[in-house]
Amino acid sequence: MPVLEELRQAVVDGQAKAAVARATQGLEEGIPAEVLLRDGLISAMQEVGRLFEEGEIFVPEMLVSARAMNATLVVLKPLLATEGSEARSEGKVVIGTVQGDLHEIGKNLVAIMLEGSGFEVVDLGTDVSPERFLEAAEAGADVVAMSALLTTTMTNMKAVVEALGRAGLRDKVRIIVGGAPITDRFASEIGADGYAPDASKAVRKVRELLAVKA
Amino acid sequence: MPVLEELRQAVVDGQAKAAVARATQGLEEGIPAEVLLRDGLISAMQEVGRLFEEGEIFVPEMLVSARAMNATLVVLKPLLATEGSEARSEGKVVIGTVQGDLHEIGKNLVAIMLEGSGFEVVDLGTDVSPERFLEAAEAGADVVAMSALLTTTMTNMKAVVEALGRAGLRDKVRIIVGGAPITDRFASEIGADGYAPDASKAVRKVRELLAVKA
Amino acid sequence: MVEYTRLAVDDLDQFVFGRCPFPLQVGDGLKLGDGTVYPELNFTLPPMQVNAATMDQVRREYTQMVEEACARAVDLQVPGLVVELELLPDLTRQPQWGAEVTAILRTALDKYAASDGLRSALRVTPNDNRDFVRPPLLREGEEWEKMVATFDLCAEAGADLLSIESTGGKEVHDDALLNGDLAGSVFALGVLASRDMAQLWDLIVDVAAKRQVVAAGDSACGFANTAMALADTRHIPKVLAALVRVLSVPRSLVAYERGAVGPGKDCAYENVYLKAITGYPMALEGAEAACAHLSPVGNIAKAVADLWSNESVQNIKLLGAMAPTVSMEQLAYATRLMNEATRAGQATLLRDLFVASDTDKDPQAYVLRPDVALKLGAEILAEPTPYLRTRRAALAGLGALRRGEAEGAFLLRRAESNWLRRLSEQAEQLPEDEGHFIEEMVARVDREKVRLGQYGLDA
Amino acid sequence: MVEYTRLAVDDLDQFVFGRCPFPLQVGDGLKLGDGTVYPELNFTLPPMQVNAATMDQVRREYTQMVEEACARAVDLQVPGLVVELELLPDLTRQPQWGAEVTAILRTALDKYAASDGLRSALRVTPNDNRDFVRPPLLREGEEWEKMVATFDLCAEAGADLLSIESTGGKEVHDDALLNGDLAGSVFALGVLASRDMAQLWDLIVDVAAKRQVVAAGDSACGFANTAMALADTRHIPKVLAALVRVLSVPRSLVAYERGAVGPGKDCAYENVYLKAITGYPMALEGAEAACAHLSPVGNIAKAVADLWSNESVQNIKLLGAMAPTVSMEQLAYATRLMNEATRAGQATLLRDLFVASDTDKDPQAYVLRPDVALKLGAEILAEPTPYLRTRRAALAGLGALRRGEAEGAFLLRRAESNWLRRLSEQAEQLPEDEGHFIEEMVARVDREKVRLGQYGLDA
Ligand SMILES: [Zn+2]
Ligand SMILES: [Zn+2]
Ligand SMILES: [Zn+2]
Repeated sequence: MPVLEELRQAVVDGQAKAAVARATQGLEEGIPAEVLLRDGLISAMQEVGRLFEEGEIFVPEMLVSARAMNATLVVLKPLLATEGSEARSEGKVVIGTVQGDLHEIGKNLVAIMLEGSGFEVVDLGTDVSPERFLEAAEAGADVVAMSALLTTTMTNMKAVVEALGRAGLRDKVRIIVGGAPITDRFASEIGADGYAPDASKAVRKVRELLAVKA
Repeated sequence: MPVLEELRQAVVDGQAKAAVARATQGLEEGIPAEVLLRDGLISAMQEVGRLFEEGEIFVPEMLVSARAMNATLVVLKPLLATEGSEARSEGKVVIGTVQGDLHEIGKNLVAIMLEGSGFEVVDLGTDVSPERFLEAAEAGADVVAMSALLTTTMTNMKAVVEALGRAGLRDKVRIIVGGAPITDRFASEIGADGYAPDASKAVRKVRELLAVKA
Repeated sequence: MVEYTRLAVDDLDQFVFGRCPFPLQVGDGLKLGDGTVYPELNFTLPPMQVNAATMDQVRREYTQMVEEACARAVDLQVPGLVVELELLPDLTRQPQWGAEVTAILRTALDKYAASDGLRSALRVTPNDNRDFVRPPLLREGEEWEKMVATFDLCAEAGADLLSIESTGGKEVHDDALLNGDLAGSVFALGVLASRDMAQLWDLIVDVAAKRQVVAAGDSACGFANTAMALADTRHIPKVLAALVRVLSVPRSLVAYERGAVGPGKDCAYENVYLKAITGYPMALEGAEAACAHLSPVGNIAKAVADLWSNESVQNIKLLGAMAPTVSMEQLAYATRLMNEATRAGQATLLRDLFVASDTDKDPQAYVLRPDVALKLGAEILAEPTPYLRTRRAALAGLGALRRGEAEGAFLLRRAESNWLRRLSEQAEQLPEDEGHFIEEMVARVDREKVRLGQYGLDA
Repeated sequence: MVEYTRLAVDDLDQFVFGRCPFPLQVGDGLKLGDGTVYPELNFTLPPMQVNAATMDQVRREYTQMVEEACARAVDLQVPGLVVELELLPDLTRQPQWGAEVTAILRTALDKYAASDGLRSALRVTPNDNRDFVRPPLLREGEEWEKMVATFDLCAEAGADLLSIESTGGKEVHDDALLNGDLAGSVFALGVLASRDMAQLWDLIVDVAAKRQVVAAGDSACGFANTAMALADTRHIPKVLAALVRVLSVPRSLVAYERGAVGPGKDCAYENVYLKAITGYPMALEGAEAACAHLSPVGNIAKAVADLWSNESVQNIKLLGAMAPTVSMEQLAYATRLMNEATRAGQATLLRDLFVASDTDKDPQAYVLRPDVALKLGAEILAEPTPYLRTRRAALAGLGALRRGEAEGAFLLRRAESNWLRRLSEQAEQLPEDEGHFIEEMVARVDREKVRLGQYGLDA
């Protein structure tokens, strides 16, 4: 098996040590870092995503693969052209649960899935005020993602949309929302760009929104 | 039993012939028509309303009583001072199901209960356009009452509220809405004054709204 | 015309959910009445307008509803599923829109059949728009033509079953209900509605034959469920509502006489009787349809159901999922229990628990008792015509209610007892001669509300 | 401290809905676990803010919800009713608001008791707001103080039962779940949560004693129901979620060790075990709670329920009624059926139908099987401490799941089977020595997420 394929398989299997070893070996064999990144790591994470979609693996396996990828990236990063390094990110997503809401596991899942799919994620945590969302968006974001699990906190999403509008950022970032009481219709009503009912669909939605934007 | 009490009982029992006979007798005995109206007919219909509220009788009995009252009114009306005759009406209600909606039995019930409670009712029927509601309100109404049974017709209520507004009638009439998909919240959203979940509560609500207005 | 002169099921032990004498193969290999109760899911739009400008949103809503519900049905491993599309007035008035929504559901059901082996059938129920004209025009005019076109186009677009909740006669029945007028009710159901249904169902059966789909059945919803709703709010007596249920049997039977073969419509609680009479599988609804209407028969309606329905729910979000998906799950569990009882050989025992749990609390539950339905059903069939059957339904139904009250099978408030007596007195006045009865009634109906000519009564 | 060393119910024939060894008289004369299953209704606000400006609307919403639901309960002649008020975070943070809403419900329940003889009890469940501070502060700070005040004020304002869904340890458990980390899960439940609950429940039991109300019970909702939700969307394996349910038993038992007497909280499916262990009546939820969350245990959860709940539903309009009233009706019918079975001497037969209908479709249903719960419950009690019991729950629970799979009691997809094996390997690594285990875990937990000192582990 060529080293590239071994690297890819090591990441799919979540073998961080093996992945780092194969990447190092690949570099020694003269394979460019960009190729190891693209055909080794990124390709592996796509396979992981596919396996998850098909029910062959679960989030724990995705996390192990993501850790293997990250460990390998530490080795590759210094050798990647800046450009190549940036190409690694599909976009930057600021994420958090809205003010008053502590229900974070759905939000965490979305963050995990986005990272696994190559997005840079800034996780603001729970009970995030509109001001903190705004600050993070001002520091640079393509997407702001918010979740709420309560009927009494979902209304706080609107304040974030409005704050982004007042700051003149509304054209620059896409806004996506989710959580038990949230619907498509509610998303449109508050002026968000999209809604996703679960973590996998959130990733698809973010991709879709950024494609539209681009 | 004095004739007044007999008249009252005849109306409660829905005995139209007996009621007319007792009213005629009362007039012969020199009882003023206004008294026969107030202590005979109106008092009887109040008792009918009470019996209904307590589950002792049903709508069919109310209708029979209402018919006995109406038959008696034919006798009394020519003898009533104009003022007294008008005092007979608690207010004028224009009622109908909104455009696109054929579900009328709830609306009919409200009309029956309002009439039984002394209101003048103009029943526009079913599938009533905003224009027809407006026309009827322009001809003089204290209350416009609308019903809708479908999620796809309830939105037509707003058009009526707006039409009344454009015609400058919004301050003059109270608007009340009802029907399976309707809520208090929806009533406020479209700018109606009140909502009632059933026919008895509709009468109470109309009373309440007119008291506020007065 | 099919003549029903004796019960297809007359043995109480054979009268149970999931099983009927004439199982019916429908849609994608579902065999109804062959031992399994399937969920029948119905859903409708959230508050919104339906017009050319909103049709895109309408399509999205239906797509979401059917997709999410099917996904949940697969998760819960339902043995099969019937989806019902009750077309809104606007989707019946524009037959191509109704057909389009039908096609959306068809596509989704086919997709889940292919991907997950979900077996299913699609029932389409156009709205009876004929009473948009007042008094209703039953066999002419634009509303009629559009409705006819809707049946045909929807059958072409992928419906497996055709149904309707026809309203002929309702224009007279509404007033009869509010007046507690038994003769008016009998006239509306036993004469007007029965005459209208004969013609209407000839047409539906023709369309079904042409398109090779199933002519399923009708519902006396506008009559008997209106009565149930009025009784629930204490506007009319429960005993009247219970009686109207029995009165509706001969009327709804007409669909089968003209060639319908089931499954009868969910909201037709008279299906308990129609199953015994026709032997065809029937849909029913109860506790899991509380989203659409409250009722006093939430458990007992399960007793002989072959499809178990949620009646209808808007596409709005509950905390657990969109409301149609919540209904899907509830129906899945309700039918699971019934099917488990069948598997364990305990179906009639579970049926009897369903029955006993409701029957002592309301006369409307009492008339749905399987034993009561078998008895009254046989009495009804002993008469030859819809009118005479409806008259018999009144006499026998009131007899059963009086016996039930006397035996303490249910308790009645005093006001209810009074009405049971008054209705019995009214029933005694119903003439045996249909001609005389029609003459009497024609003389007193409000001609501003009904066109008797449409029923062949004026000419 | 109450020591539970053997099952209060060890005979499968005695382990059934509506009946428990220690019936509990609560509220207005309701005797729980004495032969009747009662509905427990919960409801919450529609989409809206809660603040000083909206409190009037909040009051109107709760008034409407309780009034309409009680009216329907009377119509349907329920034998009794428990209403649960799960306080929203904002209504816990302002204890006087929580008390005000409690008083609104109290007044309505008293009114219906007086006017219609509706027997009822009111459960109030403050929100565990302690993790608004990150890492959570468990025994100090404003959130803690407000929460304590809420218990007291609500008990004073008319609560009959006090509950909570406490979250101590969840800050570690969430990550454990997503990583499929059994040791992390055992540490969170068997060490952290159990330690937190011991202190928290001492306090709740004190408040209850002072106010003469009932300290009811806790729920591992944030642990095991989170796992169920993640499994439902296929984010984690179902076998893991099934196992976490069993792991949560020793943790939730702590409430009873400290003096709680039931009825346990509706969403605690571990109540199946806790009923066997404590002999107290328990609330459960399933099909009729689909409005709040979908689940694979809709029927089986009824098997040993003493209260049957809808979990929660917003005050929004469905076609039939406001959603809480719809839930009221559905619970009324569900409990009617169970009570009818009891009356007919068929309770265990109906229980077995509930069980059989779900148990072969999901390992999460399998671990709720009454016979499985009795067996595993006994094994858990054989150990002396929460940690050792949780470890035993892991070993015995996985053993039961492996046997179940081997016997074909349920089918697992390959990915699930793999996880069953992997979890079994992880379980073998759990040390018998609690000190060693804590040492190991303390070394590897993320100190940015948890304050170990709050659990007495750092000092
Ligand atoms: Zn219907
Ligand atoms: Zn919970
Ligand atoms: Zn709960």
